[in-house]
Amino acid sequence: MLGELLLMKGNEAVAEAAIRAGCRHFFGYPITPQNELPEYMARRLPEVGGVFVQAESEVAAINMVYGAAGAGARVMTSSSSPGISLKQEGISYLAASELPCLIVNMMRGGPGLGGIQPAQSDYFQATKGGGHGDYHLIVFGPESVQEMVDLTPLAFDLADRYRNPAMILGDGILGQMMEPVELSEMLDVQLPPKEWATTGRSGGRRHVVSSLYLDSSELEKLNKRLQDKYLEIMRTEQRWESLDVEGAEVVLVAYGTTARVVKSAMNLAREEGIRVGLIRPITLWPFPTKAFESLEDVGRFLVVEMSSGQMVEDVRLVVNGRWPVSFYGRTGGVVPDPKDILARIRELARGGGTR
Amino acid sequence: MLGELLLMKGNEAVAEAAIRAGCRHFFGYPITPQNELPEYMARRLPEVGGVFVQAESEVAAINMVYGAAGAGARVMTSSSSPGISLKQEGISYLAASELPCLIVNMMRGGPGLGGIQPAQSDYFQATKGGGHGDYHLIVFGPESVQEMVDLTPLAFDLADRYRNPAMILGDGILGQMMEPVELSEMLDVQLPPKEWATTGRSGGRRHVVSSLYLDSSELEKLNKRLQDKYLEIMRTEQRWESLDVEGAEVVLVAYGTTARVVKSAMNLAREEGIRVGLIRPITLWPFPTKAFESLEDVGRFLVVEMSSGQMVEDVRLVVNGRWPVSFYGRTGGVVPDPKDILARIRELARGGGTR
Amino acid sequence: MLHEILIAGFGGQGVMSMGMLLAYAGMTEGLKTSWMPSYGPEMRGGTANCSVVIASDAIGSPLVTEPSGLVVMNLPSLEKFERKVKPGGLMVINSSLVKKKASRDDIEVLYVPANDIADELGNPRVANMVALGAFVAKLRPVKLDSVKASLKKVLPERRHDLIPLNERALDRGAGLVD
Amino acid sequence: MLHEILIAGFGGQGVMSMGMLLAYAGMTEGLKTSWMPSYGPEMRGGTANCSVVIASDAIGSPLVTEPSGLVVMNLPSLEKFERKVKPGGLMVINSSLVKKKASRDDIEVLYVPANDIADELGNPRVANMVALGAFVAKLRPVKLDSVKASLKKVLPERRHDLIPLNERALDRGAGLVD
Amino acid sequence: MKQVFKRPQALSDTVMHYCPGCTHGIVHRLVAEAIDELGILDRTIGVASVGCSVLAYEYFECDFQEAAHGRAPAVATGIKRVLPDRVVFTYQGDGDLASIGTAEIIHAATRGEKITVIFINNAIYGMTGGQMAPTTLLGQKTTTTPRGRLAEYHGQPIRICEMIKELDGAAYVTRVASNSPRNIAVAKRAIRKAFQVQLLGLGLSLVEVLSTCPTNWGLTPVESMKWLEEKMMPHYPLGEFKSPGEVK
Amino acid sequence: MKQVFKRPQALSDTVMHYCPGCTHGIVHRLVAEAIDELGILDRTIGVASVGCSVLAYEYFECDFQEAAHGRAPAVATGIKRVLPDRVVFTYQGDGDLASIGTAEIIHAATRGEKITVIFINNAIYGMTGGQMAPTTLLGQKTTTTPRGRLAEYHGQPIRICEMIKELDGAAYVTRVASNSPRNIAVAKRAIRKAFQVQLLGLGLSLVEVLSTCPTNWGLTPVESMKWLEEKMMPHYPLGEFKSPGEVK
Amino acid sequence: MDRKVIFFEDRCKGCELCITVCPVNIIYMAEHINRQGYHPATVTDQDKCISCGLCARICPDTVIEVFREDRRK
Amino acid sequence: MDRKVIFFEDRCKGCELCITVCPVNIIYMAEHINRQGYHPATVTDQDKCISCGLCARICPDTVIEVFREDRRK
Ligand SMILES: Cc1ncc(C[n+]2csc(CCOP(=O)(O)OP(=O)(O)O)c2C)c(N)n1
Ligand SMILES: Cc1ncc(C[n+]2csc(CCOP(=O)(O)OP(=O)(O)O)c2C)c(N)n1
Ligand code: SF4
Ligand code: SF4
Ligand code: SF4
Ligand code: SF4
Ligand code: SF4
Ligand code: SF4
Ligand SMILES: [Mg+2]
Ligand SMILES: [Mg+2]
Repeated sequence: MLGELLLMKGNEAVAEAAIRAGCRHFFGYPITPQNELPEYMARRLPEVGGVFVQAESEVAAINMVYGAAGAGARVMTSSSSPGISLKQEGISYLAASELPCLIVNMMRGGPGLGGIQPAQSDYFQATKGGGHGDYHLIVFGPESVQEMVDLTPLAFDLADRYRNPAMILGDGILGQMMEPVELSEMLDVQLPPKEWATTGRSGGRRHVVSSLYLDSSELEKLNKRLQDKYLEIMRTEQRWESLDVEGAEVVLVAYGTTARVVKSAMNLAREEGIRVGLIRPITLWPFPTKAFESLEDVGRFLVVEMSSGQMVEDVRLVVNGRWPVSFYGRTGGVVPDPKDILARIRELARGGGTR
Repeated sequence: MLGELLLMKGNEAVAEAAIRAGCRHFFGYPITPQNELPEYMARRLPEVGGVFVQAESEVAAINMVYGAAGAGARVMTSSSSPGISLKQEGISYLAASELPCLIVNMMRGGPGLGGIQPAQSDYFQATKGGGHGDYHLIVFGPESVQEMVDLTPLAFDLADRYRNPAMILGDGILGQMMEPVELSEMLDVQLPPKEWATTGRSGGRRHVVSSLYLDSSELEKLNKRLQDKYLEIMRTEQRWESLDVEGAEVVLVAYGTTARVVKSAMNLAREEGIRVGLIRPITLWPFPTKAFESLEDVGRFLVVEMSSGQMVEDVRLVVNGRWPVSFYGRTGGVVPDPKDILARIRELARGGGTR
Repeated sequence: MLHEILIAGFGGQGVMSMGMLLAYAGMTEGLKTSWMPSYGPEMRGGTANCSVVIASDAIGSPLVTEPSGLVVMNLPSLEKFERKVKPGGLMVINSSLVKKKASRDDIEVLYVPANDIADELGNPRVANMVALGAFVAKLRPVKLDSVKASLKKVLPERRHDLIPLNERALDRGAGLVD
Repeated sequence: MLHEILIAGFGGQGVMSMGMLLAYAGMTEGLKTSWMPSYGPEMRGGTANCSVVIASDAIGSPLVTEPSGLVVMNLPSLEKFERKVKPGGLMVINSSLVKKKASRDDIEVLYVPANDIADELGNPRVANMVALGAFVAKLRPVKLDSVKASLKKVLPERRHDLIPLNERALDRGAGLVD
Repeated sequence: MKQVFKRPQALSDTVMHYCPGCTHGIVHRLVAEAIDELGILDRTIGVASVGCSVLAYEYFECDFQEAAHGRAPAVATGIKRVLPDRVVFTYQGDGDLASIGTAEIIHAATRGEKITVIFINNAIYGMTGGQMAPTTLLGQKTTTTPRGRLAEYHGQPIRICEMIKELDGAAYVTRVASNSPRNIAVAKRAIRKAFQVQLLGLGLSLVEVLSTCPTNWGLTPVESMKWLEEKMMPHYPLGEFKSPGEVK
Repeated sequence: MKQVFKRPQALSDTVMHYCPGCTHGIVHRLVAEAIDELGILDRTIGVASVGCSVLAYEYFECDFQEAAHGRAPAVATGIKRVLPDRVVFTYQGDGDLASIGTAEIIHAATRGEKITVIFINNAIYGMTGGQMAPTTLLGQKTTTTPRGRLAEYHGQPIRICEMIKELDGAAYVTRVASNSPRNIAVAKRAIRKAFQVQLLGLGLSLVEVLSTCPTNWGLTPVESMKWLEEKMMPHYPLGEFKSPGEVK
Repeated sequence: MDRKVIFFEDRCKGCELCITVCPVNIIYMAEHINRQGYHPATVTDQDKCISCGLCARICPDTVIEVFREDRRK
Repeated sequence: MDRKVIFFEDRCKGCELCITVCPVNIIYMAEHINRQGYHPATVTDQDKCISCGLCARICPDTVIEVFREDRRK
């Protein structure tokens, strides 16, 4: 298969990529704009000896994922914004019990029932923890169907390596669009041994999956272990794309679908002679602070999101006052227009010196 | 009643304060450490013509609150961390439909099932939006039973004024402890007229409560309206306590239970001749940025939380690199010890100049 | 090179596969290409449309709001999208169903009696191919042959017997363009 | 002035109301005061305890981890909390149930045969008041009279007939302290 | 000339967004007729659910709240407990009521909430494009049962009335169909009766209406009515499962 | 001397944290005995729920997962769908199963998940300190029904077996009690049978065990057993509600 | 003579359900297309109509109103 | 003679359930307190025990083991 280009919908491409990465169990509940993902799984999984279960709700689905992950399976679920909100308790449990799995959120406009068009307003929820307690998911923000496909096996692998749930944070456009995509071959995935899994006293030892620690000092120990792990992930797993950053008058920061539009805007800006750069986070958590830390000669930052301003806080945190940071966002399913972004770039390039 | 001191449990005091502020409807589900709150309501509400419903789950409870708030009632619910996670979808709906209500979270140690001892690790969830979409609750972080009681009517009033859900973010200690408390008299609360409420075509006009906007530009309009409201709240409703901040070598930042402990530590530090100050946010959202903005002569900041570090991000955001910001946290139900905080203060006072 | 194409019509008119054929053809020609449907319940009983972008460089948003090429298969689509076409762009109108004329004079307009020609060909369902043939022949975002070659990838297996007919329809459409 | 008091025992021994009486008495004397129970299922079948802080200034954490005054009503509580008492602090031991002696010599220890005295008074349930009387008489965080006055606030209505008995128990305890 | 059939006043005159032949429209009208006949328009509050009928609030003239997916009975509980003298009804699909909202309907019934539930069973998720519902029939193909629903793999279709009738707080439980003028007339009486049960404060009333989804069934509206009768009715027998003596 | 009664091997020898006389301990032992007798210790995975039995995983010798409140049947579904040849059971209280977890148990039964559910009905929330459960009896005082449960205000106690038996995927549904040696012996057979039903792949098996909570009922253990018999049994009749022919 | 059955044809979605229930078979789908893009149902043989109302009862889009000659006149 | 019924008394929580079911009424609560702080159940009249096992069956804390004389001997 390798090498052949296919024209696939994002939702279906992720599903196929997951299957090729060895995922054989999917638990989900329908919601637009990600329905093609479970539907693809419903068709394909039985063909490869896997199991698809349409759960009675998102709450049930995430807890099925918990059970399956605890039993050692490579397992995933997917949903979109309101459905992901319902999963927050379960996600906190998965993180606390250190169970690997993949959660896909094809974001749509919120809050509330909102709409079904693309948005990026669940960034806080995904990266800061929408559930209770101190925990983190490993969150990816792909910008294309191809990247989504490439990140899927990586997400599973990192989830296993760190025993931590991973999330792909897409949106309605990434889920619904078709693009040429190259899939890896069906991997004969040898999952890493999961000695901790509850498979029925394997090796004669019994195993327990739990996140209950009635003793505060025990619970603090769990939290320390988790925080150490998160530090390690922050050190090791940051991923991003940097384009023409040094010397840029305006450095744009954007992820996912928005990054594509920003790239169009940058082309327009370059035509006008404005020096623009881009930092495109690929991992949203860990946020790619390294992309910012060694910067010297930049003018200012412009963060663009399909939200009222969420990732911009992480940019401000890492920039820490060294340069001005501006924000431009559209909400509710409206995709920013490159020309509008260009207008912001122009203003900033005019207004701002190198500092 | 006014003027009489009572010794009351935090959970019960909030309940009584809510009733005196005109709350007549409570929907909740048991969870430690806040059970005395619904139990008090179960006893008291029928006596004052109100209604207590033990819902089948936290999900049902928050949606009952939605219905009751939409029908114009002054209504509340309470829970603790895992239960609050389950409410996230409903909270996003309440915010999107601009329904006033009060949500109490007596936080306990997480993530997952965790433990039942006090914690502050749901700060992100409460202030950044644990649910999907761009929204904010008005979040209060009281430090004592008395303050919790005083903030309860305010929370209801602001919720009504801004048509926005409000939250009291307490913890196991604030819920379980008894302290002397002075309650206001039973108010004959005249709720502000709620013309938008669905009470059966009142005034001959029909009313609809909904957060569905299939058209992106309509949904963007809702988001703009919400953001404008949030800006207004940020401008008008910041509340905090500042103590000896100007000239301090170390300015502590802490809220809730932790702030009490920090005050003990500050007494110890003063005895050693260290100049210490405190900024204690009372509103967590809007975060009291004004408390920081005009500062001149301070050395550095030390944020103390019962978490792995959440509010510290808001401090870093407002400080924006002007001064160093350090963090000290305990997790899992462990309450920081004043002596350990003192040790941090000493280190920082020794290490840091005025900048 | 950058073609931003919008194809719009009623639900059953086959506008989605018109777009997919273009995208597929672009891909086989080594171009960057994307296809994006309108989605969700608002489609119910209303108009359906899809965006196709074919470009030599990386594609920004796959959502086309100001098309350089527009195909309208029914009247509501004309009313909704005509004013959005880029000046100098192309609009193909299915004149069998759309009796109204274009009101813009800063764009190129091609009237294609797609349903009539499809009826002539013996199957009203290939009206979309007639319109697509004309559109491709005029705008040349991809080669007509690439579109034909894409038929067997885009049409479901059970429709493959109709490929010759579809090819004829594409040709008839293309034939309208001198 | 700062008293950090811990009172610990079995579930049914009335340790919670001992603490509440202290807190209430402190309040009536115009002092800052707080009461905090151990809570949750870990209490089940185990020990229960409560923290009381009585102070002239604002109270930091209401949780007492290093008490200046400790009352232990049973053996497990002695084993768990003795070592946490501040040097120079006071520990009252219910010597009716706790046969072990204290092992610290840097604190003051008072042995009170609380259950025996309660039995003498005709009701084993007032052992807690005997111990509390002794504790208050020795440490003097509040006046014994304030404690007595608090009885009717802290005891549930249906127990108010027992107030005289409770007062006698408090006095008997206090009487043990010269 | 005397008008023997006219648009009920409780129905707005907006053209509904439902697909051609979708019976959601019929049931909307029946609910509106019942509201008209009982004269309760000014004191009725509807609760729309998430499903194709999410926009129901556009089609009725009474007050409405739009509830989160599955939570309409909880929302209705909130309203009714605040306004006990108003009439509150929910309008829910089979995904909404029988899947994600299972706990909410069962506990509203257990509590005996004095609300009326109109339950549209069309054996599929209409709005999201035709996935399996808990009520999907064995063998029925949907986008998530591409080979047809299998008892062994997906379980068997759930019968809501049969289950809800076991709950003491449910006062009136009935199943009707929307497939013929005769059945529609029966459905109409059932809906009115359900409101009457609420007005008398007898407990929760639930009317399950067997309905069609021509679009996702892949059938014409006319074929759909036949399919409803031939396939659905055998598994979902019509009739009153529970009825209080007080209301005829 | 021949040993006629000994601690089952599937039970760990940790002293359980339950209150004196709490029947959770009895039921734990019965489950362990069934596991021993069927020889399935090495391939059994238990799912503990949130309630007093949250620490059940400390008391059994088999693998265990601790599920979120109410979600044990979903967790069990996840495990069983991954490991279809293992034996999976949940152990849930009445708050867990009959309140917050209503949707999960009903849909596990609807799907016919091949799992076994041990359902402890003690008519109260034990762990959180005695609040009303959906199974709390009319008139029963709890911390959230301080004047006793009222049908009009709180609804009537829910009968789970009667409801679950209506679901086609439920293969074995029975109610037993833990209040006397005789009933305990019946309970033991029911639990073993429930596992056998699972081993034969017949569908979901559920054993409801009427149990006590002396602490929150405010009764001695001995009084509690009497209360169970006199108050609970009339509302919750014992017996098999559904049983497959295959297993005796 | 007045019309006994009125079709508000712009509301019609052409589902044809009314046709299947008319006992006298007088409803048919018009050739033209209405505002929504459907062939609307229609009746021209008004006098054959027996005012039974079945068409209106089954119509999902409240397209139809039915009248009956007032007997008392 | 060997004991027919053994109480592992440190496990006992003194609930007294066993007492209520013993058909020969030989179980009683000991005076002393066990490690957990309860008066444990106990039997001294071992010979009266009929090895019926009822006490063990109802004991929630698996305190009790029961033996029977081997008939075959
Ligand atoms: C929490 C949540 N999950 C999922 C969805 C997506 N969703 C919208 S409608 C629907 C099901 C609709 O089916 P049904 O209730 O049967 O109504 P119908 O459309 O068939 O009338 C779903 C799953 C949602 N909006 N919110
Ligand atoms: C999401 C969530 N809500 C609430 C709780 C609090 N909680 C713990 S156990 C329990 C109920 C226990 O009652 P039951 O299931 O009947 O078990 P029992 O203790 O009676 O054996 C509740 C409400 C929780 N842990 N998580
Ligand atoms: S999708 Fe189905 S249920 Fe929804 S409106 Fe269309 S026909 Fe009706
Ligand atoms: S609280 Fe009740 S259910 Fe829980 S262990 Fe004690 S007696 Fe058993
Ligand atoms: S009223 Fe009856 S007879 Fe007249 S058109 Fe309608 S169905 Fe036919
Ligand atoms: S039933 Fe109504 S919508 Fe359908 S064709 Fe007849 S008039 Fe038109
Ligand atoms: S085995 Fe039977 S006879 Fe012996 S002590 Fe136990 S209950 Fe009594
Ligand atoms: S039943 Fe068991 S725990 Fe209870 S008293 Fe008897 S031996 Fe002790
Ligand atoms: Mg449906
Ligand atoms: Mg219980």
